[in-house]
Amino acid sequence: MKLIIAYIQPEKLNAVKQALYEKEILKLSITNALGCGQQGGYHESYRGVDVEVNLLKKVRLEIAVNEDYVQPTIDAIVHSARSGKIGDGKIFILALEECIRIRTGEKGKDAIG
Amino acid sequence: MKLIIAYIQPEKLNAVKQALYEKEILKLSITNALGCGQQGGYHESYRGVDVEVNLLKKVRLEIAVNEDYVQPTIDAIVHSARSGKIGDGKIFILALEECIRIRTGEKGKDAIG
Amino acid sequence: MKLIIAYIQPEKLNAVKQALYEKEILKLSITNALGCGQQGGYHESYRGVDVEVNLLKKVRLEIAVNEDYVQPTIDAIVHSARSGKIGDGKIFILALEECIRIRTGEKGKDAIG
Amino acid sequence: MSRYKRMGMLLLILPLIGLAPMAFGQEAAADAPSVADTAMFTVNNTWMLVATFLVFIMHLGFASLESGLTRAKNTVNILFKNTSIIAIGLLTYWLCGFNLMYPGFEEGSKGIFGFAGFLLNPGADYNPMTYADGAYTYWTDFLFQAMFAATAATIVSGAVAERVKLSSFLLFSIIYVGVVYPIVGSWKWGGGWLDQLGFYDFAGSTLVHSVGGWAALVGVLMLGPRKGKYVNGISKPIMGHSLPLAAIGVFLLWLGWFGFNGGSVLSADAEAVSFVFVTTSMAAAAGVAGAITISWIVQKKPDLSMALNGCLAGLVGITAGADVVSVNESILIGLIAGVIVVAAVILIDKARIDDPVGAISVHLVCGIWGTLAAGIFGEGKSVMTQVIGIAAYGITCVIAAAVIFGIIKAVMGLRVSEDEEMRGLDIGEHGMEAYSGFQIFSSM
Amino acid sequence: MSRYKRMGMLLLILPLIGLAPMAFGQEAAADAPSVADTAMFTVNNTWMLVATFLVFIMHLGFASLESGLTRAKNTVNILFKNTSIIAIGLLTYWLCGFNLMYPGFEEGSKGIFGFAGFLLNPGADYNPMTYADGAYTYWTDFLFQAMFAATAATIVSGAVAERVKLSSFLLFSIIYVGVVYPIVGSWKWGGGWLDQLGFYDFAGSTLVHSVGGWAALVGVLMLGPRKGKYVNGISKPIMGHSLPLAAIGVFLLWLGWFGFNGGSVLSADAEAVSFVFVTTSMAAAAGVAGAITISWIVQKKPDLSMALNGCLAGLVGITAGADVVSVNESILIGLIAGVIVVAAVILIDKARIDDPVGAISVHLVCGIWGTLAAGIFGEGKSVMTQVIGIAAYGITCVIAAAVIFGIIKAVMGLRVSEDEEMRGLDIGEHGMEAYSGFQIFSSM
Amino acid sequence: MSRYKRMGMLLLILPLIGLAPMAFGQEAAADAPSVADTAMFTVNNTWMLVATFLVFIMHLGFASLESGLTRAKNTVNILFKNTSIIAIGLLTYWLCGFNLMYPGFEEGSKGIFGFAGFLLNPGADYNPMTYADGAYTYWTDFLFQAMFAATAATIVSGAVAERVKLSSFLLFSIIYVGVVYPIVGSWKWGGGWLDQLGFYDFAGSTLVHSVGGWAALVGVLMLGPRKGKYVNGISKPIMGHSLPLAAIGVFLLWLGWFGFNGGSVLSADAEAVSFVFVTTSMAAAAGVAGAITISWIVQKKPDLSMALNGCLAGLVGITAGADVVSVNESILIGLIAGVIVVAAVILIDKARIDDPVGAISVHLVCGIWGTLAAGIFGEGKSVMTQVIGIAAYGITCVIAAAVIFGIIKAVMGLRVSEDEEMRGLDIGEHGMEAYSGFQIFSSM
Ligand SMILES: Nc1ncnc2c1ncn2[C@@H]1O[C@H](COP(=O)(O)OP(=O)(O)O)[C@@H](O)[C@H]1O
Ligand SMILES: Nc1ncnc2c1ncn2[C@@H]1O[C@H](COP(=O)(O)OP(=O)(O)O)[C@@H](O)[C@H]1O
Ligand SMILES: Nc1ncnc2c1ncn2[C@@H]1O[C@H](COP(=O)(O)OP(=O)(O)O)[C@@H](O)[C@H]1O
Repeated sequence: MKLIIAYIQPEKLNAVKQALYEKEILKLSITNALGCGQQGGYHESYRGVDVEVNLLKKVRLEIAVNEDYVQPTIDAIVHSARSGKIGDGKIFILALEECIRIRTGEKGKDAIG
Repeated sequence: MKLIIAYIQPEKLNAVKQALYEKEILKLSITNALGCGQQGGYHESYRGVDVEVNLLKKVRLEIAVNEDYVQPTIDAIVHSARSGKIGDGKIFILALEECIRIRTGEKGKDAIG
Repeated sequence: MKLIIAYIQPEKLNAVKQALYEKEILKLSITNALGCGQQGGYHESYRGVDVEVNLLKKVRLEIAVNEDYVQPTIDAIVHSARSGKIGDGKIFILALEECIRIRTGEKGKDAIG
Repeated sequence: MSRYKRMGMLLLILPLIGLAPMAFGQEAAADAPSVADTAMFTVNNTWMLVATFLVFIMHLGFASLESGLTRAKNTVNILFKNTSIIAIGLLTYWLCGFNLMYPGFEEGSKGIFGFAGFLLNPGADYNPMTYADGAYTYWTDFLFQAMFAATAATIVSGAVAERVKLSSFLLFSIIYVGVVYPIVGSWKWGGGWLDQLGFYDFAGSTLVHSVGGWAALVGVLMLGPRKGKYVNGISKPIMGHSLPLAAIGVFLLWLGWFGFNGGSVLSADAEAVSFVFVTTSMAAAAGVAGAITISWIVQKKPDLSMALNGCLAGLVGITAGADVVSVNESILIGLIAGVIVVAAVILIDKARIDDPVGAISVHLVCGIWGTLAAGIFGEGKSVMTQVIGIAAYGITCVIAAAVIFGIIKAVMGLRVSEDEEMRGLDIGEHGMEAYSGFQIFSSM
Repeated sequence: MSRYKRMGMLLLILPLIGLAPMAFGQEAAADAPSVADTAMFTVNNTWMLVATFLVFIMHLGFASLESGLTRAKNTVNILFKNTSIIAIGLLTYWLCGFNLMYPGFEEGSKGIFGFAGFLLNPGADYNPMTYADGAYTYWTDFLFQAMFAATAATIVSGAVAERVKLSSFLLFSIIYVGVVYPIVGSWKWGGGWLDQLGFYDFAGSTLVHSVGGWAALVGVLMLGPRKGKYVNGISKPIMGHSLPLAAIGVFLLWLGWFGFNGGSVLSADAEAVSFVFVTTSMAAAAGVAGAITISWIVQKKPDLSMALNGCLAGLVGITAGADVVSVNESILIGLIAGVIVVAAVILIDKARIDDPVGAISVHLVCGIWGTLAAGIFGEGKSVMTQVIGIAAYGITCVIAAAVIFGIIKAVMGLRVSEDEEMRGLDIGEHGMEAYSGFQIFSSM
Repeated sequence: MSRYKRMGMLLLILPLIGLAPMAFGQEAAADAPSVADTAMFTVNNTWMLVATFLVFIMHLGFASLESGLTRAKNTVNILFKNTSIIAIGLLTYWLCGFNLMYPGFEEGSKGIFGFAGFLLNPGADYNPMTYADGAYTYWTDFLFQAMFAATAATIVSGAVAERVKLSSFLLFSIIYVGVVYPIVGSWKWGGGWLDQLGFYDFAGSTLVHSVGGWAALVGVLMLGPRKGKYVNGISKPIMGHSLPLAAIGVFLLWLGWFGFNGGSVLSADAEAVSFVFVTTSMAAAAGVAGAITISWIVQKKPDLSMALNGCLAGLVGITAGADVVSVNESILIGLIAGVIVVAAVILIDKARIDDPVGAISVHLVCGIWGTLAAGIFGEGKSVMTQVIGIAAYGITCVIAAAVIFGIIKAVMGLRVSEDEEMRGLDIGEHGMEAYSGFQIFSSM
């Protein structure tokens, strides 16, 4: 089992959800994040002072999947979140040792989906 | 050392905190999350248009524990967060390689608690 | 590759960003978190009733780095986030199996930076 | 001063303070009103219209205050209730309320119940300039009074917030505002038995605030506390989600009170209205000062929610006697109200009575205090008569509210399901969020 | 009642309801005005000034409503537009608008276009007390009318929100408010051809609300819907980010309407103003009731955004005939407006016309309804003439708006880039966030 | 026009513009006032009461503006200060302020200091209709002036926000509003030496805004900048947390200004009040236009915070001469004020003076500009005398504020601890959050 963490542009969230849905990856968790990366940020100005905003809004996805779903998940995300512009984001993959469904107490592969 | 990630219903947070407290798991971190899972979501309607809300509010817990605390933590969460209804949430367990207490620079097992 | 998770005091964010920047760690992601730890919390009072607030505001950093950047990152964080007072926070290190840059599809070490 | 003024057959009792503003009551009936008479009439009426829109804006004040002091997940529900209440208030007052409250009790009537018929009807011989002795028109009269009516229900709204079922609450409001409020109101302002007894309530410490407050108390008791408010016998504070909204509410309420009290002079009489402006403002300021001082001492920290409640406490406290107490007395009344409200909030919470916005403390407790204060400080007023009035309203309103709430509870239920309460009434009752997109810890 | 009142040569037609308030028009020209005349004049003018500041506060109402019903990422942009619009309205009205709208058409003029010159100029023989037959001064006249002018542009602002380019919108507003609004306004209130025809629009259901609404419709059609609003033929709701802000907006608009309609009496005439207060309020209350009822039935859940729109619908609906319909009729008009607005919001969305705040439904659709209602219920009014007026304004405004928007679109573009729209206009156009520090899901 | 009007012994100088509104000053003393006289008196007084509640609502405007332009973590503190200040203003003005500001300098007095005793006392021979020559009652006089008094302290509040210790600030306010403001105020409005010299300040560009502004400057300098504002010599913007709140604040302030300036006519005189309404509004509109234009050019992006400040700048700028400049001049004054305020905000920040809300730029800099402008454009006014007045107020206020702040700093400290500042004053000073449940990046 793997835990996939992805940072994407907020405006891509719906497209990514849709793409995952089509690959039958129906479960995921989302948090708001600020990201600092290659993307330069932009300039705001407030009351005459220039602000360099280099923490940009990103959406963080967390998706626990079984091994055979790893590649489809990555493909779906890369495909739907890519605009080709700097700032499109990253995907991180971690080993997931255990997964437990709180409602039933089920464990492992069965609990993921 | 393990890193336990749990998604629970927001209204269960106090109960879970209480249950962890009783098992002497006093340290944890919490973030807001939106979850998409088996739970169907619900329908909102706004100015005459129906909205299917399938991103439901969840609370995400992150708890770093030593090996002997893993089971008590899981038990405490499952016990206190379960309502038996879809949407109760998931627990994910990851291997934690290192832990450092910023204040003292302590590392490993000592730094966790 | 490692995934470094750090919880720090919100007011230290700028200092930590600066310290990481000096070590050429330019990419990171940030979320808001509430933390429960050794730090006792404080007392609010609202309309005559005392409130014990033991969920304190923290900032959560997530930084994916290659092996040789692990120690510099830890050092930078510990150095810049430490005030010596309880509540300074923790650093957690996880093994990162894979990293993918959405924009280019690059993988592994090249995708991190 | 009573407010009975309809049917053209009753005399407007002139303000007690200052000089008599107009001596033309006699000539008003003459064929062609003079320019001077018309000017006097027009300025009186204009002031009453200004007072009317000021009282109107109090409804925005209540909406802001109540939503600010409750959780984000119930905000849509509170705003919905407040928007409905002003509509309910106006429509029921048009349907029957006005004619229940000012039935024009006949000479010798017991003054307990009267009804001048459904809908508005100025009457065949209606003459604007004699209608209220040249102080305002029939329409002004109706609307000014109608704006008051809705206030009583709004007070209940805040107290039962975060758990009451919407439809049940709306039904209660319709009956309470449409029937109970005007009938008990007629006892004093309609010229009924309490007015004849000498009971004094200038602008409604009892007739509006306590009448709302008693129903709030009954509602809260029948509903029980919010889930999570009292855990293992310990009171847990449930914080309001937006103190700026609460502060906006209080400032708007103070603004509206210039019309609430200032308009209750029932003419633009310069000396009387300006005097009432001063007593009203000074009591509010003193209420703030009193509440800040006592809460700083007791709670160790200066508590904004208490300062805001102190302001309202001072305003409610001065309402019964704003025209018959001196400026110095108004400050004393406000100061005491500010102290009382802090004590009341703490004690009512200790008694496990869960009133999210402090409506009972502000409107009922300080309403009683204000009515007593008018008896204590007002020249020629009797504390005893005030106590009789307070008791009469208390008993009647408690019974009426208990019966209405009781029947509603039996038939359709009063409270939302536990699940709905946890998730928030906004999603449960309305399927809508107040702050879409904002990340909010709804666990609180 | 038309509003032509300048040049001292036109008579103020006295309010139709109630007694004639002043019989001193003749003496006013006398050398030394009597104290009574001065008093009458002063109270009239004071009321008009109060009405002026009430209409002013509607701009805050619009700003709040529009920002509340749109997303957090476009809030700075909306507030900026609303702050600019009031400035634009006042400055263009001073530059030319006032003299375009009230050119003082000569006897025998066709009454289609006239211009009394740039800037303000009360004239050499200006006498405050004869200027408008003792109802108000030249300055009051200007400012009251100027506050109205800006309203038309504000209506457009809400409809084109979240995608229109700031500079293009500001340019459109300058031209529309500075030239189009006053010229078409002169047809009725300036004493032009529609006035001569007997067209009736008391306070602007057509002259203000529809004039704004038509431009809103054209703007929305030329801009197209917001990205993400219609996906694969399915309408996706884009929720407003702060319903408390929206509710504050609606209550402030209602407050302002006391001046909008009450001030349109153009004097403090007690009977007329108070009557207009009542019809206005009752229509608003009935609009709330109508919208709640119908939306509860259709959508199964009580929808706050519909209740708020219902309130505005009632207000827009009564505006054309507030002084010529009965109280009962005002309730009927409001009730129907409340039902209409719910239907309109749903149908307009079905037609893929993306109006984020419902401006077209509220101001255009209910503006038309209100104008018709004045014809249906108003004594001596003709539905046919009303239809002619509605059509005349519709055709002219659609053409004018299309030409202006068209040229702007061709020359500088109307819409922000897709990227900017996704990220929000606040950052794109202003480089600034409305809620700095708040964590907001900007993906929505 | 000076404002000295108490003791019945001074004549109300009639408005300079338009016709003299009332010629009955002589008869007013007669035994029975005529209906016409009473009507005139009542309308004057009613307008002054309306102006009073308009000035009152400015305090909500300030509270909203200041909290909107600062960070979420200090919001409770700001609201608390603003709620306290209005209470402090009213209570100190009642205790001594009114009688310090209008001591009724005797003939031949130097006009520097006078005191008519503690508490309110209309005097034994008080006659409402002769008190201010038939313009308003003693009570109106007191309350209108009291509402002004609190404004001065509010201005300071915004400038020292986010770091000042609550108790220290409250103590400063009590002394400054209770003693300094009324004493220096007496020099002009109380009929003191500057009035005798011919210094002109219609509604308080100097007497209110600069008096507040000077204290704000001193406070800011003694406190030093907020932590994190200037890092390694670079100015870091600290963004306000809610621009909707800031916009609400500015619109409410503009609304209040109708009373601030319009009420300063000190009667309902139709021509004068309406003229002041026009100049006030046009200056505000021009201020918006000026600030938008200049900030769009300089900063490349249209800056909402500058547009809002431009509006206030125009309003402050016109305040000194609203009744003595022409409409065209008022636009020029506003336009320049809008430009000045943008420059001032940028330069003051460059000078490392940390004023979170721009209070010094708006109230002090534009207050000075407005006072000069009254001298430049006002007929018969002298720029030289205006400069003397500005200097006199500047020197006195700076010294007074420095002494008071200095003693407070020495005795109890002025600034919260660094830790408290980082965490926010809401938790540090009040143990309460403004937006409970909302997730907010408090690192900013
Ligand atoms: N090494 C990293 N550790 C943590 N988060 C990262 C890392 N690299 C990128 N991110 C996240 O991904 C987002 C996009 O990264 P960026 O480098 O701007 O885009 P791209 O990969 O397309 O060049 C960042 O804003 C940040 O949130
Ligand atoms: N595979 C997964 N990856 C990430 N988050 C998940 C996953 N499965 C469940 N979750 C989280 O747990 C929450 C509850 O899951 P759900 O399937 O609705 O409940 P249950 O497990 O009781 O059927 C989801 O809303 C989501 O936040
Ligand atoms: N075992 C843990 N699991 C998850 N989060 C932790 C853990 N220990 C500490 N934290 C996070 O670090 C923050 C600081 O911890 P705390 O114990 O107060 O500080 P210190 O380590 O300086 O004593 C906590 O508020 C919490 O967010």
